[in-house]
Amino acid sequence: MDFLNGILVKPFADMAAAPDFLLQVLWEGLVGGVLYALIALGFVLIYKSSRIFNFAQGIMVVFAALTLVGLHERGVPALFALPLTLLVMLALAMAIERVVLRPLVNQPDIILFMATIGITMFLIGFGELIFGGENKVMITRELMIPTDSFIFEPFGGFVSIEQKDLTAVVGAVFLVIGLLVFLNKSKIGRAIRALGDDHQAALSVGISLSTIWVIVWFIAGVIALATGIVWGARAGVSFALEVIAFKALPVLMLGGLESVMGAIIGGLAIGILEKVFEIYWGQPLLGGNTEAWFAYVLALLVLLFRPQGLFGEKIIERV
Amino acid sequence: MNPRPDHTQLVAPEDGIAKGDVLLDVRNVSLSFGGVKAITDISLNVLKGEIRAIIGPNGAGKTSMLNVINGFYTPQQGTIVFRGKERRSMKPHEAVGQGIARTFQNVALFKGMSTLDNIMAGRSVMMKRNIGWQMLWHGPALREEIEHREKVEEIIDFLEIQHIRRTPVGKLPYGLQKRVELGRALAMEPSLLLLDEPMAGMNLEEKEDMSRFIIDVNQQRGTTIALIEHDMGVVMDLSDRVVVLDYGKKIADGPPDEVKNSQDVIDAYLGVPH
Amino acid sequence: MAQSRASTDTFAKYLLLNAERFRDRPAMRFKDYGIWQSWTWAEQLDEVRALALGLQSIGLKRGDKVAVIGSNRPRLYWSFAAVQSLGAVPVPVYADSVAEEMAYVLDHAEVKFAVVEDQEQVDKVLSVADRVPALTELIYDEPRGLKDYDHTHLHAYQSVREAGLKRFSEDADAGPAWLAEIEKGRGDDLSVILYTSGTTGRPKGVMLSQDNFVRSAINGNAFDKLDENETIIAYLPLAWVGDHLFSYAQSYTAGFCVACPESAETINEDRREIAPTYFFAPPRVFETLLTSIMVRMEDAGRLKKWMFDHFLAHASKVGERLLNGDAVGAWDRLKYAIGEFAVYGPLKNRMGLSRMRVGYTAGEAIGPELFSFYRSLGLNLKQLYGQTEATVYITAQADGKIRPDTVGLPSPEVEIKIADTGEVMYRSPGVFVGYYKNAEATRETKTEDGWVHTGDAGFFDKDGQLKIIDRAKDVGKLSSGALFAPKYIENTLKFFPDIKEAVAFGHGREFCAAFINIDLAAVGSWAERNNIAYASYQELANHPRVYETIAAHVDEANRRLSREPLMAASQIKRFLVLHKELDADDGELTRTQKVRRNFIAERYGELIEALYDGSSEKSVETQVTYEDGRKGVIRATVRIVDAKVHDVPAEIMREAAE
Amino acid sequence: MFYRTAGQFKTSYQADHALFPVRQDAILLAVILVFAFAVFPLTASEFTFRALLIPVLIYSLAALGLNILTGYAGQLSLGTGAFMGVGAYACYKLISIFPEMNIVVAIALSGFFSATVGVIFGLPSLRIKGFYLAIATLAAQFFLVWLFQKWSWLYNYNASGAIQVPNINLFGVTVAGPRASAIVQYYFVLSVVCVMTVFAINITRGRIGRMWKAVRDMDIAAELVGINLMRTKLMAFFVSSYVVGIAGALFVFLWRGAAEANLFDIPLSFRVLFIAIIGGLGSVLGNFLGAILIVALPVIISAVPRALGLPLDAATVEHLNIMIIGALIITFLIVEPHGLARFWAMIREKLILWPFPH
Amino acid sequence: MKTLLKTVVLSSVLALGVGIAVPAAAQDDSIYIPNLAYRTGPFAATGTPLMNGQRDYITLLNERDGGLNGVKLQYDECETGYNTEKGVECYEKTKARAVVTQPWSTGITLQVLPKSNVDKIPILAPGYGFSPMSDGKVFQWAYNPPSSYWDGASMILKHISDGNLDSLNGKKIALLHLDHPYGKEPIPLLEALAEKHGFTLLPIPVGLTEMQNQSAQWLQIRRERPDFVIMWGWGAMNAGAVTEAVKTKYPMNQFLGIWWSGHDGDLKLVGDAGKGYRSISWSVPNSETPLMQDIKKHVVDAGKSQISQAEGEFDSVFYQRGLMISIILVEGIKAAQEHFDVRAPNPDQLRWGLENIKLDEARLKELGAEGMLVPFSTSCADHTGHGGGWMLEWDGAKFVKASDILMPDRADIEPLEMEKAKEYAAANAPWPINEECKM
Repeated sequence: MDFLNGILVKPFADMAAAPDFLLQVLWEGLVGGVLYALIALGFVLIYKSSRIFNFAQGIMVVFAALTLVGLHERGVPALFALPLTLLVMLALAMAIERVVLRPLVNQPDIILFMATIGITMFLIGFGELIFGGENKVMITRELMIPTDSFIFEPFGGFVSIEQKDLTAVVGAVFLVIGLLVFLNKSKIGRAIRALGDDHQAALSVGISLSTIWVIVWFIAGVIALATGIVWGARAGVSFALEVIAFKALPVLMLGGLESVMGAIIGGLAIGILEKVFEIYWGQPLLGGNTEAWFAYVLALLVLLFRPQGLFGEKIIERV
Repeated sequence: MNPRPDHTQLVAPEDGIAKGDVLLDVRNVSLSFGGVKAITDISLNVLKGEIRAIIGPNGAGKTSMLNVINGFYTPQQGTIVFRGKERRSMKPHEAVGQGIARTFQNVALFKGMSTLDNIMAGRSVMMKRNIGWQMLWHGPALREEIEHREKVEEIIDFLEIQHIRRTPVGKLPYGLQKRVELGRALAMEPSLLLLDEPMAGMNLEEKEDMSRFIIDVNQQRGTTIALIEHDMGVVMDLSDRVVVLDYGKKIADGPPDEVKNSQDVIDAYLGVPH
Repeated sequence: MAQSRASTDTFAKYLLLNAERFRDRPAMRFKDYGIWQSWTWAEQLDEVRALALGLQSIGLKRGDKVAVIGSNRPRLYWSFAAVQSLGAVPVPVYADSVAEEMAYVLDHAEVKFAVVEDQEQVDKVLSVADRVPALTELIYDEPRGLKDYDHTHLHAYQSVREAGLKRFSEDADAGPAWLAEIEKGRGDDLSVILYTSGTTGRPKGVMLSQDNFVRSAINGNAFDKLDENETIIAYLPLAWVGDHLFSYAQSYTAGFCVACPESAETINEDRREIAPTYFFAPPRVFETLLTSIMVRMEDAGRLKKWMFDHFLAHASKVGERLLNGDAVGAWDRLKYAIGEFAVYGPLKNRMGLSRMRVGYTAGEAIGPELFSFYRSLGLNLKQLYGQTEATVYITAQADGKIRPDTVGLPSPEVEIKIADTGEVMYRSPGVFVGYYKNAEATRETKTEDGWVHTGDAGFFDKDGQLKIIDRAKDVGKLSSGALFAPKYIENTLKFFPDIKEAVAFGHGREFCAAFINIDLAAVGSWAERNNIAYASYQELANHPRVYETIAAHVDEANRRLSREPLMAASQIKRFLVLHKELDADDGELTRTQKVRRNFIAERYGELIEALYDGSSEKSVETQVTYEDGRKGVIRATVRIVDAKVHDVPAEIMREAAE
Repeated sequence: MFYRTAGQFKTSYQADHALFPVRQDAILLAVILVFAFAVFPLTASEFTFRALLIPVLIYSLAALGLNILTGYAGQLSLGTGAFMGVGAYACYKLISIFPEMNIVVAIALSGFFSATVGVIFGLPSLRIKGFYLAIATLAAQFFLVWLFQKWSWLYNYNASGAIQVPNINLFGVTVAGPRASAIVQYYFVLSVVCVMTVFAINITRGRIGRMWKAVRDMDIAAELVGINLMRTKLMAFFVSSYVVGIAGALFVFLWRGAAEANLFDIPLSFRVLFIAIIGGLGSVLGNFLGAILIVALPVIISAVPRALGLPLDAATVEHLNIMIIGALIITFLIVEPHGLARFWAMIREKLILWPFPH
Repeated sequence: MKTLLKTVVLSSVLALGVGIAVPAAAQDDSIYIPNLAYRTGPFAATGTPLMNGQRDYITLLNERDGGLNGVKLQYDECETGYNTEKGVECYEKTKARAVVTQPWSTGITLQVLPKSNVDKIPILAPGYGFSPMSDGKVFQWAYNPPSSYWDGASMILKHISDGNLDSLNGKKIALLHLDHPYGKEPIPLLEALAEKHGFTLLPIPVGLTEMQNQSAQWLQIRRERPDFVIMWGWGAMNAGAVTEAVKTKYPMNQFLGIWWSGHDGDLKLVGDAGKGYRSISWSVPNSETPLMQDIKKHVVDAGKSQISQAEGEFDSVFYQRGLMISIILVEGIKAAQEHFDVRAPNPDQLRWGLENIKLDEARLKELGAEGMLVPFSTSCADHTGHGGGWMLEWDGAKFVKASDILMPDRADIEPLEMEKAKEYAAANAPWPINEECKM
């Protein structure tokens, strides 16, 4: 009875008892979700355009953030470092296209996936070699990201909203809108979207496959940089950041590998749900740390009922 | 040293149906996919020992018909009586257990495996030795493996594909792949063999070879065959009876000559609008 | 069943003997159903007995002729023994002969039974059955497709065999009666009738006795020390005397194992699996092998190609000397050993000749370079000179006394003399009984005292080895009076892998000229590498760059001819590349793939004239027969090219003068 | 060149179905086994045993297990590490509860635990395919590792949360625990790996192996030749997880001696996956080649700069090492995506065809 | 294909070369000191300054004094990346020549600890490892001076309760710890103390993958409102925790950490907001001491150090603690040299040396490191020394000493140590006990 009570009643009673805390939990979940969504977005873009499950998205986040901070450390002013980092990401995209993608075109998915793990390892080694392995501070102030926090005091408690988190959310929204506009309105964007369905159709737009890949990987790099700045502002920049790539995978499962909207909604949903679950069920009942698997188990359960994910297209088997 | 086996084992299994009796009876079957009607109220039967053709223009519902017969699709209406047993739905692998084997329009071989293994895979159902014996590769498991290998070698010999025995099927030309696929279906020792466009995409010579094999299978092994074919000419020479489908409806059924002269059939093939 | 060796004078008796002395040793292997199905001598005896009793029960009698048609399969070999055991005579017939030829042979031999391989042969025999009045029963091995045939006179081998087995098990007398039937056999009984294709006229049926084969086989075994441990692969036509001797007679007398390949396409693979210890092939086979080796090596990487060429060069330097047991320096030996590891061994392995102890080439003269090539790899390849009428053996090269340009010493028990006309004549225990139903021809060939005309011109050299120049009737003279030996010239040309066949002309002419057939495999591969597009054999043959290549070969051939005092005069002055492949179906080659020179001369008369009238091209129309028997016509404009003639090198002039 | 196949022919299906139809393969294997059983033990240092030989063998076994699932049955899994963990913890609990239990029995039994867990997490494979399934297996990965941490019964409520292997004797010889000598452990691992490998080869080349490959190559067609997809896939999960579980038990008991939950986390899974892929999916040999490359090569590479006298500090070497391994993986994938086993097959083919290029 | 072939050939050649290259034989005129260091991976940030410190002290001795009593010290790092597997590999690789093992991770320590009796190489784990290692009779080969984790926990509790643990009755203390053997290390003691003194212990684990995203943990802290948060954090976790604490507005003066959670780099992330955060430490940075001046002169300015000067690493707690760790080791070696009168003591002799370290204030002064390290001495029964520690406080820019030397409540700890040591010995039977030690 206690057990059932613990599962079914107490958590909700707790929520009702401290609504300000619930709000804080939801906000934390939302911010986490935005980051997941951003990483998942990078995955989706690359998957759509080249059928590559880009495991390196995680390290790209680290690499982008490190480059930014590293450049700044070496005396480059923040506002120069930012475009310079973008250039580095472009170079990285081109290098990956040339060295990895082109030779591996038409290989099975699993091979490409492994290759991106190879890229991950290479970038870890390379990044540590150049920037060193120690923790770095994101140049939040230099990038003119506000660091204060807003304190609201509803329901007699308080909800603290950090301005940099708010910036992250707003920034992410703009990024996503920009991306959607780009994908839907521009020629290249349409080509990228078409690429997922049919290589020929995409080629008919008149842009070579290599160019599209470079562009897509570059966009993924831009997203990675944005993620890196936001995340780095929260917890510093280090290679431990790389593991957040794993957080994006269940988001993809949930949202469907090819759906931009799926990535965003999936990301937010997982961010909020896992936080709520951890706080109200995980910590009291299961000893905590349920965030490690919650998203996966949730996604797995969803997949059992919708094997193509929430937003994926239904696959009809034919003989 | 083992004395050389002979061809005497190449016969269809006994299924309790006398030659010329109804082996398969499809009764008033309808099938639709989300509102699109693929098959509308079709009845047809296949007699034991005959070569039965199902023909029709593209999109006539031929393949759907085959898929219904071997359980891949479950029809919304109608029943299927096979070897006297009535059923509405079953899993494809159960259909195999009952003695229905088939080939596919677009070759569906196991690309990573050799010809030999592909045909051996067709006998998976008949092999029973458990994993314990398999692990040891001795005694019953080895005996069983060899026993089935002998059967498979007969099929290889029968289809004249000895020279590609060890070749991964992915590397074979299309015509040979089709032959291997036929071999795999034969390995299942079916009572009823369904062939989905066995000659699609073949050149004249390959078509002739395939026709020969189909006739030989029918005559020597006594296997009942139901085949779908787009190419009218081949079908007319090959089959005992032909049923013609168009837009999911049956428009003719009978011996080749009769069907050939049916006005509906001529219209359907010429594309007269309905 | 005990048989003393002395009284074993027929193969049926050898079968009984072997079933006892080699009971569990393999007698026959056949690649079928993916593995080498094998039979021991004891099992082979069971099989033969079953078939014999079965044949007997459908009416086979002593003295009947039985046609055997098909490829090399155990059951057909067994039918030889089964038929002979009953005192009947097998008549092997070339399986690829067209219905017309077959009708003639079957009718001429008055065959009563025919044992054939499969539906194809059944159809062929049935189609001519009305022209073969004696034929009553037809037995087939492969039942495929024959189910619905009328089986009144058609029998499945399997059912005949089963009938025989049944008789043997049910009728206690059948076995002994069969043994008694065997006992009746005598050495001078007819063993087989072999129809020789002949370069002209109708085939003649060479009658050979049991003695002919038994003694030739025993002599051959002794000469090459063959015993029951050998393995041979049977792949040459059953109707050819060589196969009958090697795969049947020698196997029965020595007790060794015969392996039958799965099919003609898999022969190379099968040979590699079996790795025969005793191997026989006409030069053409060796030539094809060499060509395919060279063609495949063309695609090798630079380093590997260099290594390959380097070691082959070394082999040609010392290989033969090593094989002949001559003294060779230690460094050369070491290098050869390395070569053996890196090149020769693997090469022999790929050819399936790793275990070859004795190998023969015969049927026609082999090019010296070709011959040396194989010997230099360490293969004990030898030349044999023989004929159907002699039950093969006339001369053979003994181990260690090998010279590429001679065919060796007289075989055991063979006497040889050179007639005044230069023609080689012989007398031996293998000399045939006569031509079947052709006493006149017998008289023409065989003298009263048993000497047989070979029809070949030749001479003994100072070592007593026989040297064959050409067919006696083909050796001619140029108008200058110089010797013209067309085959010699052709062989010189055929050394080049690009040249598959050559026909030389020059008798009574001022100079020598030649037709050349390119080798599609070799030239085609070369063309591919050089981005030369071609749609047909004809187009390729006529391609200017192909002509350039061939011209270079002809030039080199001339250089070689110029070094031979006797041949220097017959260097090729003009040549052309034929627009079609010479083909047995068109009658241009014999069934054993020898050039039918006269026929070709007739057929391509216009081209020959063009060779000599100085024109640079000539349009011709040629009739061809397709595989299915249809006829067609091909038209082509053939270009004729001049070749360079070399002076005789000075030192040879001097030598010749000495 | 070394492969001279002339004269090797088969007169029965038994011979044709032999493990090594080509004699030279058998000889090569014999040579390798002689090295493994006699030469290495005589020459290897303790470091070689513990840092190279034993881990290579154990990783090979783990990759073999994964390969059964991914390479043969076509079900991609990223959760191998966790299944190894199940084997290891199961073995630990068995030894704790029944201290008298023979270690061989304990290891063999612990495989059944991982197999059962494998089947449970394999159930989604009936509905989920390809990458979705791969990610689904990550659920197993994260959930199980979390469980290893939280369920203190698993580690006997040890304060550190780690499991520690006690000294275990087998027939009077200490085979596990701190007192076990490297050579004994090596022989133990080698024997287990050899036996498991033989079993795996036999299963994969027989009926079950064909069914797996059929499901892998085209599951619809497999179903239509009468193969029960559910049973076949679950059987693959069972066998695979069994082997992986054994590898996990060996990993902790015969090599590491102690383990904490994090050990079985995703990097281990990826490592095993790398071995299987670089080695070659659908091949038994590949697992060993892959393990040599992925496990042993880094150890060797990291020793190179010092051996060459390059003045690089350990961290730089490690950074370079990671880069090199990453680059090597990409290179191998580009040059031979089918793995080292295919590469060897090509070399073997070349040697058989030698001197011909094709 | 060709490329692959070349790769394979190249790597085999390399492999062969490595196999041939025999490690230089141990020489009498040098002492080989391997260090299982980590300058890579997620913990590199905290590892690097420590390793730099250790390295630089050895360099100083070699440069300034020409070694130790005339014997060169050969310092060698083997990179582990804080990965237990790599650590064991390093251990195996170095143990043939090593006189000491410095495992540098509680995980690796636990792995090599059971082997110590077999391989007979002393393990030196200053301020980390398994707290019961303090019992020298059971753990003959393991040393964790000058204070164990349990000492640390005890000192923190003493500090926050102003010396009276009973005053914590009814309070709630959260232990925010890395979910790793290291992080779990203080739990047994804290649980025992909680029971004894009536406070509530709330362990909050942080998974390795969550180090940088501790919002769930800090939401829990916010909900539970513990009176104190004690942190057993490492690497990126420290920075994450401090950031979250600031965000959650958790009072910094109720937030304390173990010595590994007192890294300048972590606190710099929050700067002023972290003011008031305290960390117990058995070492204090003091860049003005003669030792530091020597280091600066002989090592740093001579360009022989790897520290990055821009970040103020020289003045940091961790760098200078690294130096102290090497001092402890060198003192042990020196003791062995003098006692056995050998130039290069073997592992067994060093074991004696490490049991007989006497780092009192006088000796520290002699070394020019007065006040940088708590004075302590070891014995055969006491492998820790239990020198206590200072409380350091973050003043917004650096850590400053905020207390006198605190001493742990040994009476609470010792029985537990004995018990756990006994359990350990039982679980790893046969496990030899040092019967000779009569203390």
